[in-house]
Amino acid sequence: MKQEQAIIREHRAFGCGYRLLVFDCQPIAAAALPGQFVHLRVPGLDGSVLRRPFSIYRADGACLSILYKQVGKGTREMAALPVGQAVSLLGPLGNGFPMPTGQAVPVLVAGGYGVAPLCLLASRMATTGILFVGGRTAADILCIEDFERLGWDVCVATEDGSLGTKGRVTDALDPWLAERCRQAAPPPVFYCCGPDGLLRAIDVRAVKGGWLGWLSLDKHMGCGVGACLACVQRVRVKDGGSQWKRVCKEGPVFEAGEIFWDYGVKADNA
Amino acid sequence: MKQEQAIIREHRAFGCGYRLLVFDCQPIAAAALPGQFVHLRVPGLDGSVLRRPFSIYRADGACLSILYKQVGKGTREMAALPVGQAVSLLGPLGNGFPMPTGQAVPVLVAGGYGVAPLCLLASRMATTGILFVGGRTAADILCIEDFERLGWDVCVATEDGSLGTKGRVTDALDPWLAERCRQAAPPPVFYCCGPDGLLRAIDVRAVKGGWLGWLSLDKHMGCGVGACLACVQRVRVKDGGSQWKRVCKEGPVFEAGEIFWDYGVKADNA
Amino acid sequence: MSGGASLSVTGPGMAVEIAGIRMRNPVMTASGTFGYGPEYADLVDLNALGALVVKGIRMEPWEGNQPPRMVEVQGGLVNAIGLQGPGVDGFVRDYLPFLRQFSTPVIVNIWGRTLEEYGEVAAAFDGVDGIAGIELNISCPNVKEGGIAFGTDLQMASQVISRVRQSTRLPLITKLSPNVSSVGRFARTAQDAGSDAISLINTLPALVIDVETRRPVLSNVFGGLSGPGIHAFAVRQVWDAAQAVTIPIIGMGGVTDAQGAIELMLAGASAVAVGTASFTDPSTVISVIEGIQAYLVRHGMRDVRELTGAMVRK
Amino acid sequence: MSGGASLSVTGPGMAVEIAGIRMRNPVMTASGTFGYGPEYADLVDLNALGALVVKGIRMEPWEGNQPPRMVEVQGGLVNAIGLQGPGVDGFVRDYLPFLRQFSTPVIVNIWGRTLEEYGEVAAAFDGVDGIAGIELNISCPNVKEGGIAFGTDLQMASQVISRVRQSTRLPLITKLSPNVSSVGRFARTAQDAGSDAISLINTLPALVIDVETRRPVLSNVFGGLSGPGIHAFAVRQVWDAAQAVTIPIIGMGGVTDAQGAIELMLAGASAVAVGTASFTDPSTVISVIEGIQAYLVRHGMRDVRELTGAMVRK
Ligand SMILES: Cc1cc2nc3c(=O)[nH]c(=O)nc-3n(C[C@H](O)[C@H](O)[C@H](O)COP(=O)(O)OP(=O)(O)OC[C@H]3O[C@@H](n4cnc5c(N)ncnc54)[C@H](O)[C@@H]3O)c2cc1C
Ligand SMILES: Cc1cc2nc3c(=O)[nH]c(=O)nc-3n(C[C@H](O)[C@H](O)[C@H](O)COP(=O)(O)OP(=O)(O)OC[C@H]3O[C@@H](n4cnc5c(N)ncnc54)[C@H](O)[C@@H]3O)c2cc1C
Ligand SMILES: Cc1cc2nc3c(=O)[nH]c(=O)nc-3n(C[C@H](O)[C@H](O)[C@H](O)COP(=O)(O)O)c2cc1C
Ligand SMILES: Cc1cc2nc3c(=O)[nH]c(=O)nc-3n(C[C@H](O)[C@H](O)[C@H](O)COP(=O)(O)O)c2cc1C
Ligand code: FES
Ligand code: FES
Repeated sequence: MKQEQAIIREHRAFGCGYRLLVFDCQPIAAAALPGQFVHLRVPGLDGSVLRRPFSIYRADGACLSILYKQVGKGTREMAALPVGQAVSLLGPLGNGFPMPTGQAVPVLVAGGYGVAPLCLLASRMATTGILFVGGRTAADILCIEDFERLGWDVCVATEDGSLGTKGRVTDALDPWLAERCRQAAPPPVFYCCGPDGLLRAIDVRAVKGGWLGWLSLDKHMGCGVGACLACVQRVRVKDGGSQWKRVCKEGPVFEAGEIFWDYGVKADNA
Repeated sequence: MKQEQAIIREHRAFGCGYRLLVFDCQPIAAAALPGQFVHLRVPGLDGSVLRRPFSIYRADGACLSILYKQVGKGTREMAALPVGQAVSLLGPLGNGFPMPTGQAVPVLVAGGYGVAPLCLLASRMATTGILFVGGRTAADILCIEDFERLGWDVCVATEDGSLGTKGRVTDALDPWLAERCRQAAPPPVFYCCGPDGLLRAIDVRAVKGGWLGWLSLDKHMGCGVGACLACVQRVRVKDGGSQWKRVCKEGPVFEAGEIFWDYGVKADNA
Repeated sequence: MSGGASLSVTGPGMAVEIAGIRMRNPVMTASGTFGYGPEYADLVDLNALGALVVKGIRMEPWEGNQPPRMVEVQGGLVNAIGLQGPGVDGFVRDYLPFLRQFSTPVIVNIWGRTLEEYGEVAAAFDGVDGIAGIELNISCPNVKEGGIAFGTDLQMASQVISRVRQSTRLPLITKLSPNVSSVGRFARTAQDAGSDAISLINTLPALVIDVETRRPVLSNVFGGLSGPGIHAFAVRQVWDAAQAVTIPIIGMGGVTDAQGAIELMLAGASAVAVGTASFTDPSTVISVIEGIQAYLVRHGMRDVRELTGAMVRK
Repeated sequence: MSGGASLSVTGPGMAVEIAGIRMRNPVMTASGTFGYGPEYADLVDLNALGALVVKGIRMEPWEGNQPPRMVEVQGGLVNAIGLQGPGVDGFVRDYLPFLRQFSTPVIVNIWGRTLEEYGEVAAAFDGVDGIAGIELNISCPNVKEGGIAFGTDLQMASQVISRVRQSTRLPLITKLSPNVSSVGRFARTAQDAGSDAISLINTLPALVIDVETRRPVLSNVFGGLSGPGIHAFAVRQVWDAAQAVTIPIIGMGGVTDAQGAIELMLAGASAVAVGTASFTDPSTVISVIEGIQAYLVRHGMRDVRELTGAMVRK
């Protein structure tokens, strides 16, 4: 984990409302593993005390990239950053995705910017696999050329049917899984990053199928390094109990089956 | 007094460490009088609640200009504003300089950015006069071509003697005044804008000579419109007493002899 | 049918009544941040405001503190104006005729250096045409009692409120000091002593030192902290007060937009005031009004009063 | 001559002694914002710190609150971590061996839900190798007394401090609640009850409401406000406390740079702590140390202790 003044080398619209930020930041780029993130101090956001976490999208040589969407004041301010500007980054943070072992076929499932860490993951895998990616319309589908270039299968689902299967990602995934089961093909290992609803859907399928799965969580963060205990997620432990884990430190990647989604939710709300 | 979203039309270094900001802002430009100022909300300065006051340097047609120096976080942030950016301005604020009447010869005395309102003043006067302007070295002397173009005499003083008289502005002014007195020339009317030390020096000379003088004060401001009572200056009133006046509203221009410089200063500090 | 149609044309109800003062909407100006009315009249339509609360007034004209009186800090500002003002007569003579031109209720913020003076000021405004109510500022030190603030001592607070209550028939809003461990007890005391409403928060005690000179920046040494940095604290104070009283609450502290105003209302306020943000942007008070209205429409609410205390506890 | 030369080489003296704890400089970490030490060890040289204050610890492990536990606001953040922690044994087992590697004094921040528990925790740390002192957090509600905070009731504050004082020979720093009208009286009470030093300010009570859902953002409903927005209030509280006591004061609240730290010292603090700013920039604590040193050189001061209480009143 390092703190670096990274210089913006490239900054542009990326399509689908996302923007690409490329930094000159050898120390973090060299250490980055897929699934890890950087904690970024938005320059000029002087009324704000917190950094903003972003998944590492690419890390080649001295360059580190992220993909981000404007959702609030920090990302709005980021959009105005000029090339050449220095930006303070902490990283690489968190634990990345474990690589698949044995015969398991990597099945990547992405929603929104969740595709960013999965790009880095695919580029670092020795094998190829398949990506399932969903969105509202064709315009929401990000980065699929990255996967195709690596020789991955890509399966798209859009809610309006403008690209790929009409429906949700799981509407594309489920028939594919059923077919593989019929063929007794090697087991899938899931890598999922996206909104909680998607993570839960994959969690359920992995646990039910007895498959391995890795889920990358999105939690609001304070320090990003494990010090403040703001980002905790309840997880199950071996003995049947549960405990807090820090998403920034023990996460953001957790194993399927581990997450205690409804911990603390009162029965009448569940 | 208006509140406008002014668009930056031009923004560049001006020399002497100053920057020129030109706005498209017809409503304020049209109403502006020399000596008035605008209260500017620095875009992006979201940790700050106060606007920043700047004298109006030019107001031609739809264009309004200011000259500013980077001194703190607001002006530092301003330096990065791109052409096309909208900036909220309140203005024109305060009372400007009264025009000279009768035979009096306008004698403008400027220190630092104090030259900015005096430029507008000179450009609006029916007569010409003389400008005394001081600085540390030749590099600190701003805007003198503006005056020369208008046919004004310009008298420079620099502390290192690199331009004009070696010494302070008053070292150039005093012999000139003495010479006029000897010649029984028409009386001067002073217009002064600069640091308190300079204002006091001119104040003393005007009062002593029995001449009219107008001094533009620089006070930290809250509202800029007379509502908060942050910017008050003690002034003498006719009956021999004194009262507060709001620099933003009844000022920034005050008459020589009016200002109670040492009001409230304990004797042992004076 | 026609009722529904007319409702959708006129939009949700924005009117509120606080302490018997009828306001066209719940958004007021905070005392000391909007002058006496004329200062912002070029920029803000005074007839659009819920109410206009003027700068603090005592019996006689008052000089206030030496400058510097204000300093910007991260997330706000610290002021020590020291309650400069024209006194009751000066206000009535110089400002009230102007204010009477508008249909917006005018609330005078009053203070005194002694119990007696508080009573006198309140009495002096009683029955004056154009005054809709009194906001009683109890955050100033009592000179007779050696400087202990009325607002941080339950018994003194009760005394001063009772005294003012006896001196006027005007609606009485007591403005509480935030510098207490249990604002609820002071709110309750204000209600018991006869206040028709309470308002909070006033500025927090603060000190800013110029490290280069090692001197305090403000000539008064100390000042009061206001602005966005204290907003989350203000929301909490309003919530605490709302648990303790049945009279309406006017919430303020760091409101910069409709969202901040709505937070205060959800926490229990029936109206809100915009203070420091008027310096940042004089149109804040208007955008807060419009923003609340838009929020009500978006959430299908028919009346702004539905917001008061409507926070849903988990 | 050689003394003068060596002084100019080594620079001004930065060491301070607080409550008998010798620190190489007066800059500490604020409890709860720097974990237990290892979290920031990659980024910050722990041997450079004046002292390391760890997150609040009670007797047993404690789960803290449900998330969400933190929300950013203008000028700061509001947190309701709820004092999650490993308990005394967990801390001694999992973190103390790591911390013993460093020469920096480690101060444990302790709390309990009852008077008795406070005493137990203090006793449990007494004599443990690697603990330089105790910071007693009295801002938590007493469960037995129905939730009244120890820190806002003079008598309860006195009781809990005395109890802890009797339970340990370690240097005792009492961390005061800022949510009182006279922090000086609490400071004095802390001194009288046997504290060796006091620290302040803790977070201010706060509430943040999500206006879209009308629910509190934090699952605990309420939280504590920290960060730059409260700094000017913190400086004032330190000044008030310094008028009331002779024991040293550790000042904190919204320090982001050396200037903010020096302000707290000029107001009366003998040391300072960096909290929220470590989240913004983990190197803040280092730049504060360096900035203080540069300030001393620039002002021709020979020792950092000259800053304490050195505000010049006009
Ligand atoms: C491990 C991780 C990886 C992420 N990777 C990416 C990425 O690759 N691309 C991308 O566009 N976004 C990513 N996000 C989400 C990103 O952090 C938020 O969109 C961003 O913080 C919003 O900041 P803001 O100031 O624009 O929003 P505001 O709503 O103004 O922010 C207010 C506060 O809420 C926090 N916040 C708001 N939304 C989120 C969110 N979804 N997750 C976490 N914190 C949030 C902010 O950090 C800030 O503290 C990631 C989040 C996490 C936790
Ligand atoms: C009537 C008037 C006209 C002015 N005209 C000009 C001009 O034409 N060109 C120019 O460069 N400057 C001018 N100034 C000064 C200018 O307002 C300050 O330089 C500017 O506010 C500094 O802002 P900052 O954020 O960079 O400094 P900071 O020191 O970070 O500001 C902190 C606070 O102090 C205030 N402040 C700091 N210095 C001054 C100052 N000298 N005067 C008033 N407030 C100050 C700021 O407004 C802000 O509220 C004028 C001031 C006044 C009162
Ligand atoms: C410059 C200034 C002057 C003030 N004067 C008064 C006053 O005269 N009487 C009063 O009760 N409150 C006064 N206040 C307090 C405000 O009315 C308000 O309670 C406080 O500023 C918090 O709101 P804000 O954060 O929106 O500014 C003043 C505040 C400021 C900033
Ligand atoms: C996330 C967080 C956790 C905290 N935990 C504790 C704690 O366990 N014990 C304690 O005494 N203070 C705790 N505090 C308060 C800080 O130590 C400090 O007093 C306060 O944050 C003000 O300083 P700051 O503005 O520099 O953050 C915590 C503060 C924050 C922001
Ligand atoms: S963000 Fe601070 S512990 Fe995870
Ligand atoms: S700046 Fe507010 S009255 Fe002058």
